[in-house]
Amino acid sequence: MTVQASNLESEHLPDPAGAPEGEPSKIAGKSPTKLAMDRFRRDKLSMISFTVVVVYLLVGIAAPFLVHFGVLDPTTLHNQGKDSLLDANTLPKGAWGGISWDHPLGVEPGTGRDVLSRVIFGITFSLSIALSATILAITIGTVMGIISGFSGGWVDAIIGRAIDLTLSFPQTLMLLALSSMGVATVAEFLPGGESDDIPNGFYVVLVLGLFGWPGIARIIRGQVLSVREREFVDAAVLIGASRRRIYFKEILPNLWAPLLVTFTLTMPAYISAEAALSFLGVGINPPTPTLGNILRSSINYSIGDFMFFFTPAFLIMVIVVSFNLLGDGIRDALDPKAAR
Amino acid sequence: MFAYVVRRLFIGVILLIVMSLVTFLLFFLMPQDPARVACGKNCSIAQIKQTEKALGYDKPALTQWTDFLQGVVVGREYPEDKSLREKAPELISDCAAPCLGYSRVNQVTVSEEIKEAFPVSASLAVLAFIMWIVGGILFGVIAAVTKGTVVDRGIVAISLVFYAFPTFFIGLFLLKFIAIKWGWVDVPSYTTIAEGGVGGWLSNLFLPALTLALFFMAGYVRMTRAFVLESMTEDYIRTARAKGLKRGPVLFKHTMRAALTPLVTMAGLDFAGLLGGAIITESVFNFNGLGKLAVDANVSYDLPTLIGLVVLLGSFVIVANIIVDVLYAVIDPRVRVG
Amino acid sequence: MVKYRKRLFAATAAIALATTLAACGGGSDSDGSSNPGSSDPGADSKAGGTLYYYIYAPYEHVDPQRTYVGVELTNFRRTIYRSLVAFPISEDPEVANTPVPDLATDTGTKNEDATQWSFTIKDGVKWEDGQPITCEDFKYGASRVFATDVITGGPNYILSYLDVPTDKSTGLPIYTGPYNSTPEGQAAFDKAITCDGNTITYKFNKPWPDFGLAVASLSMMDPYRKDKDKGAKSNYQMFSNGPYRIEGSMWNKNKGATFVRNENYDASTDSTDIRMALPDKIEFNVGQTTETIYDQLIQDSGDAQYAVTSQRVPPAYYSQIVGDAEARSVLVPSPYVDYLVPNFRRLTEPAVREALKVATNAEGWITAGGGEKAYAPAESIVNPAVIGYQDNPAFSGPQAGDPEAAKKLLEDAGVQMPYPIKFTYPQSDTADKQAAALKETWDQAGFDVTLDPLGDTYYDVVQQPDKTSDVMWAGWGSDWPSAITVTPPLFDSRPNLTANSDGQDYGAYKSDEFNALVDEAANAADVDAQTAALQKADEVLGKDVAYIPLEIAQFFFLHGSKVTGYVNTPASSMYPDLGPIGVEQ
Amino acid sequence: MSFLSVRDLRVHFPTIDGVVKATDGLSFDLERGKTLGIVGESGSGKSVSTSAILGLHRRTNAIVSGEILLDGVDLLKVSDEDMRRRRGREVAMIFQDPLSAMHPYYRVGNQIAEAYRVHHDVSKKAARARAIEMLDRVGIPQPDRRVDDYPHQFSGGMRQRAMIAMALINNPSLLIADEPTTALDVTVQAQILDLLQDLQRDFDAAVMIITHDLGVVAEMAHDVLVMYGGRAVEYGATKEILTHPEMPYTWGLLSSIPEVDADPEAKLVPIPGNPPSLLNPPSGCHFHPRCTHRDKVPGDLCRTVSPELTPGTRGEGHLKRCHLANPDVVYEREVLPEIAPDLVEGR
Repeated sequence: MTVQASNLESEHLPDPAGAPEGEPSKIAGKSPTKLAMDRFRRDKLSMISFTVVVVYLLVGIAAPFLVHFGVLDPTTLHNQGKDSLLDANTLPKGAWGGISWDHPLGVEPGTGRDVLSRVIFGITFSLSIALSATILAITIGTVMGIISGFSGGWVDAIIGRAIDLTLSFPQTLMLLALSSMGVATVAEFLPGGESDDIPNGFYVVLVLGLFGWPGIARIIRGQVLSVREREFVDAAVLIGASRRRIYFKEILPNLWAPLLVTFTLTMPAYISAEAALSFLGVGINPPTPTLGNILRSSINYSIGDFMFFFTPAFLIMVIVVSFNLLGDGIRDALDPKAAR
Repeated sequence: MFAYVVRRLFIGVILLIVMSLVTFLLFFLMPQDPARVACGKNCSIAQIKQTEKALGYDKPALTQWTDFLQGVVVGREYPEDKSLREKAPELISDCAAPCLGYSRVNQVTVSEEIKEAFPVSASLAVLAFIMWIVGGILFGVIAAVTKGTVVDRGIVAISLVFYAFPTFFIGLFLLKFIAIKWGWVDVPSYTTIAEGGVGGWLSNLFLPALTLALFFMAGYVRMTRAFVLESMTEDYIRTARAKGLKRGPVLFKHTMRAALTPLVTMAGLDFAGLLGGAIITESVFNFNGLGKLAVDANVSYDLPTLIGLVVLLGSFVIVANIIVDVLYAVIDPRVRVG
Repeated sequence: MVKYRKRLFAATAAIALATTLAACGGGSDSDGSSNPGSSDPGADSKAGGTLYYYIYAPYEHVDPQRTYVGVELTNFRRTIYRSLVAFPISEDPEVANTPVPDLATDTGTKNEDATQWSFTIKDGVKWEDGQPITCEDFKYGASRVFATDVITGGPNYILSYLDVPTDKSTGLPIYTGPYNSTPEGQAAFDKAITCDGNTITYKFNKPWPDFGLAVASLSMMDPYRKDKDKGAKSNYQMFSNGPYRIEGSMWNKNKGATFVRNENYDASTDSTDIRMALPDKIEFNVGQTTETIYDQLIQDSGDAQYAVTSQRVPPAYYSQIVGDAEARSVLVPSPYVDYLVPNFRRLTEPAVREALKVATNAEGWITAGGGEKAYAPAESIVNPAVIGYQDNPAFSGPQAGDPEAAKKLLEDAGVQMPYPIKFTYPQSDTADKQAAALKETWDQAGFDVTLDPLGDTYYDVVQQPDKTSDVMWAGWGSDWPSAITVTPPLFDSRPNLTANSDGQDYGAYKSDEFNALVDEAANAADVDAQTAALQKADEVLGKDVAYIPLEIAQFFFLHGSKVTGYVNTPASSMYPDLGPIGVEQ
Repeated sequence: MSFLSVRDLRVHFPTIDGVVKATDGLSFDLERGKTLGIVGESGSGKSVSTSAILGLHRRTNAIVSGEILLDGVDLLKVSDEDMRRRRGREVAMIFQDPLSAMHPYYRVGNQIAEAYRVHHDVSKKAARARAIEMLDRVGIPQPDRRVDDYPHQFSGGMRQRAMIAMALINNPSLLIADEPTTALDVTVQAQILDLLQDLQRDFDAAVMIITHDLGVVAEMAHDVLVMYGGRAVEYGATKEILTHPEMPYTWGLLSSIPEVDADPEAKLVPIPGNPPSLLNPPSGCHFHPRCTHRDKVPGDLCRTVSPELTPGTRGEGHLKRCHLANPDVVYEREVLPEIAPDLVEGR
């Protein structure tokens, strides 16, 4: 799960042999951001993956409303009486998992619920978890990275040890082992109403975030070390700006590029993580659908109902690939020397 | 070098001690009662108390931690309850140093559990490691030298797709279709070399190792490709070409040697992590390695086993870090350790 | 057969439902036709060969005093562990539920009020090392149950039945087992169980008319050799007195074990009614997933041809059980019942409970769980296989749920609608779908249902008095075929409800009327009087909606083509009975 | 026909932002035993041009056109394999920043010997002996011991000597030295330059020396070529160019050189502005946005019309690319008084 994030540092590639010595980015009249956006727009693969990501995000945002207004129906069963969409073995009637005009991706074995509605609603929750965990990890990582990079000395050393310590823990094992107690503990602090979706989801977010920050902190620390050598930080120190002000007002704006790339590469890792944890029984449970728990319920249907087996995994694959390509594309656009 | 390794080991030991402390605190300071969970459904309050005492959970977390550390250093005896030990010496289990604890659930020392499960995880890790390193570097180099072509894009895209499908999906897919539906290989079930010879050992490991390798390979393809491309731009590669060296030596002697360093770091840490058990793959293929042991221990709430595993896996990572740093010094003469 | 409950607690919840149900009794229509050999077990069976037994979830214990799971008890009873009496191999429930002598010369003699039982041990019965089985071995076995800090997990009925005084401070007997008892405790125990030559006598503090059934069903009263006892460390040790012994003396939790012939077993001391011991070897293969097991059984190649399993066919595989595979399948009802428990602390209004019952869509639940190959409708919490079963009139009729009628009940009761309820159940992929089916009609009836799936600590949560669940799932099977091990342990508020726990009375049901009937049954010195009292008690439960039955799990099994004498009997909790099974060579 | 004759050399890089014209129409000649200095700021296309001569742009996305005639053979037309054989043997290169130009993981001697073994079928031992000999030749003390050192164990000057040894081990006829002294301190610079001169005499090689330091040019080069924005802007004999520069950019270069022995009254005048973009170069004369003399040219000529490289007021031997009609007058009246005249004459 960490593969992508650690690639960050390494893929900042200068141009191949014999590139011009000049800095082509210094083109009069265009800001670096504008230039990056131009470059990004010209890259077909990036634009496709960007579109896919946007579609997922829009679908994720729209799903609760679509469900509310009855366009999507992830809950109604079609498994009884003469309207049943299932055969005697409780598998969908008809080929390809019971695909029909009403159910474009077929229906779920056992219940006859609409698969399309469930996966779309699942995207909402999967993306919410991945997004929250990413934001948490990036927030902790950025704060730690900035403090570490700017302070140096013993503060840097302590944060460095904390990073070592965190990285030494077997992450998946801890996530698993702490889950039953961890969820109950979270539930005590978070009055989640009747359902335990919130504690379950929050636990995953919390633990992913708490184990995910060290890599980000290292990247940010490196960036801070290079940014802090630049004049404007000296200037800020000279005019007597407070430390906190320097950290967040002066340095943060210069970190948005690496943070954006980190973000787009952490999201897919956490979408995968949600699925993997669901397989191990950690995370949000049905009836609230997530891509992970739909996939878990479908994995035994490889032969019985291939369509149902394949759909959720394919949707996870598409969004993970798209986010990764998007991350690559953004990085290349921001840093034109980076190799594709 | 020796002094450096000793110092790093020393720091590593301290890190492990802190790690075990954090683990104990995490498990015992949460507002949940592990004894209640361990005792089960029918337990009366009296029985819960008894369980607590039998498992040693009645002691403060810190005392349990120091007992644990003591056990690691000098070993210890079970059961915890002294009166029970004195009255019924036949119940005593000796747990020699380094004692990682005693599993009530399985009635063996954690070390024995690990001894049984480790070869499975290690076999899997080694084979998967070889597969993904060879595959990752090979395809990464091919992609780098064909940069921008269909071959390059194809390699990167396919490896990314394998990475992006959830591991357990890939594993199940291989199992259900390759092994069961099409019957190209037998359904894997771990066989030791002693039982099935090298051939049997390998053929049973093939699918799970492939599952892991496919997951890791994507990262290595991309990394190798990036590092090769990066080091191709180094001045010394230009020098090598300016000397009139052929492409082969330039690529394999000069470029790869430089690209190797970051790969070694990552490979070392990934391998160490995998040595500690592939939780999902072992579950999918039902291999009784450390990962499956962890899952089972979690289900039966076997805290000593879980804690022992956390510490063991942590030590793998710490040792791997030291080995990687030493390897660094071997690969890169500029690095002077110590 | 308490396995059901134990398994759900211990196994990964995701697989629990699909894997652990048990069954019972009276044969089934598909059974005889698909398995011609079963009517006369062993007719064409010969000794020899290797039988494979595929198991998914690891056995937590194989120590006789700690084993409490139906299928494990019967597997070992047929192969390794003999006891005073045993159930015979038979598909006829009446025959199957009547114990026959095993290590004892007869089925025991009891005194007038059934507070004292005596058995005489046969001559010539031996342990696997050739030493004779003595009365002291039986007494030692029973003593181990009292070491509740070491011998955990097993049934402990004798703690409350055996005539040993109780320590007021702990609530436990003053005898604390063979490892660290006080002299007073030891003396009290020595008085409760006495040996006179080969005759063992048990003294109880209340009547135990069906003690013989308990001995045959559970292995808590099995003999145990003191010199082999290493306390908790003996959990996976098996010391045989049956036709097989374990290779290597230890059961491997995650792999299983191989049983081979026990040279010191004398078949003349035994009866082929109990065990035929046909295969030369039985290999217990633990840990493959249900799906993997069925992948192999459907293919029927290699070892799988000689295999049986205690795993049910998962619904995803139903479509593959056709043709040859269908001929190798059996579908029999299990001895377990799944039911819902309304929480009486929260649903205090009888009309609300009634409405809940009326709206419950048990049919939808059954379909979502796999349909008729997975479940049959239930009309009582008592399984039909239990002696003296009768339908509970409160639960007869169609079971698809009637939201309209339920809505009317709620409206008439004048409660605020939608009425919020939380349904708590142990999480599994199947259970999630089933719960969704219940939610649909409940919601239509005017409830506002929140689903609350729980992980491995399920029972821990629903036992807590301050739980916020309004309805809970539960499953139960009798420990021996008597309703005395069904409704009293589940609904008698007196032993269950304490300050810290609701015990097994998850709904905190409290009824003096019911309790009085339980007392009547418990103090009945003969089984018929007991049964009559319990039937009345069940009607009280139905009237109060103390539970809502969901279904009787069906056992849908497949076995290899070279397996002979395959039969599912009440004695084996409707799992494959190892007594008559053999393999073709 | 000169020994090396470059005609209208263009090196263009297509990038996603457009075509970068790193070198855009470069021509010059060089004889054996002579030294050509190429001067310019970073990004003026110096290094790219020399890399093109070595054929290092082959198999990259660079588009190279024009002619590079070495001893009558057009290096742009020979096969890849032919070019590879010439590299290091006929044409050798000394790179700037020897620390990064030498492979950090291999021993110095190893790297030098490798250069020899590529072109000579000799044993490792013989190649090593040859490497030691070359190290000795370039003045490394105890060469038989230092041959087994790694580059980072050498001092900056020693590394540059080792680079020179590596370049000269095959006795090349054309030696290209890319900023050979940039990374070194002044005393070491002088030693290295002396060494280069000695060796050039011994080997009778044609030498191209690329630098942004006119001082180096003054000491080493017979001819000098000033580059700006990928083009030659002034070309002629060294003494001629340094004493009578006719292009405002060259004046800027002269005035921005700090010299320890310079007239203390002299002003150090940096050239205002940044080097031009090679992607979107300024219209007309590439230098016009930074040129302080462009108002002396009538009309909008500097902005609209690109000047040709033509002989100036001092005849065929001195080419310049500038619209100024009377650069000699401007130089003497306005520029020279600003910078001490002894800067040029003192050398």
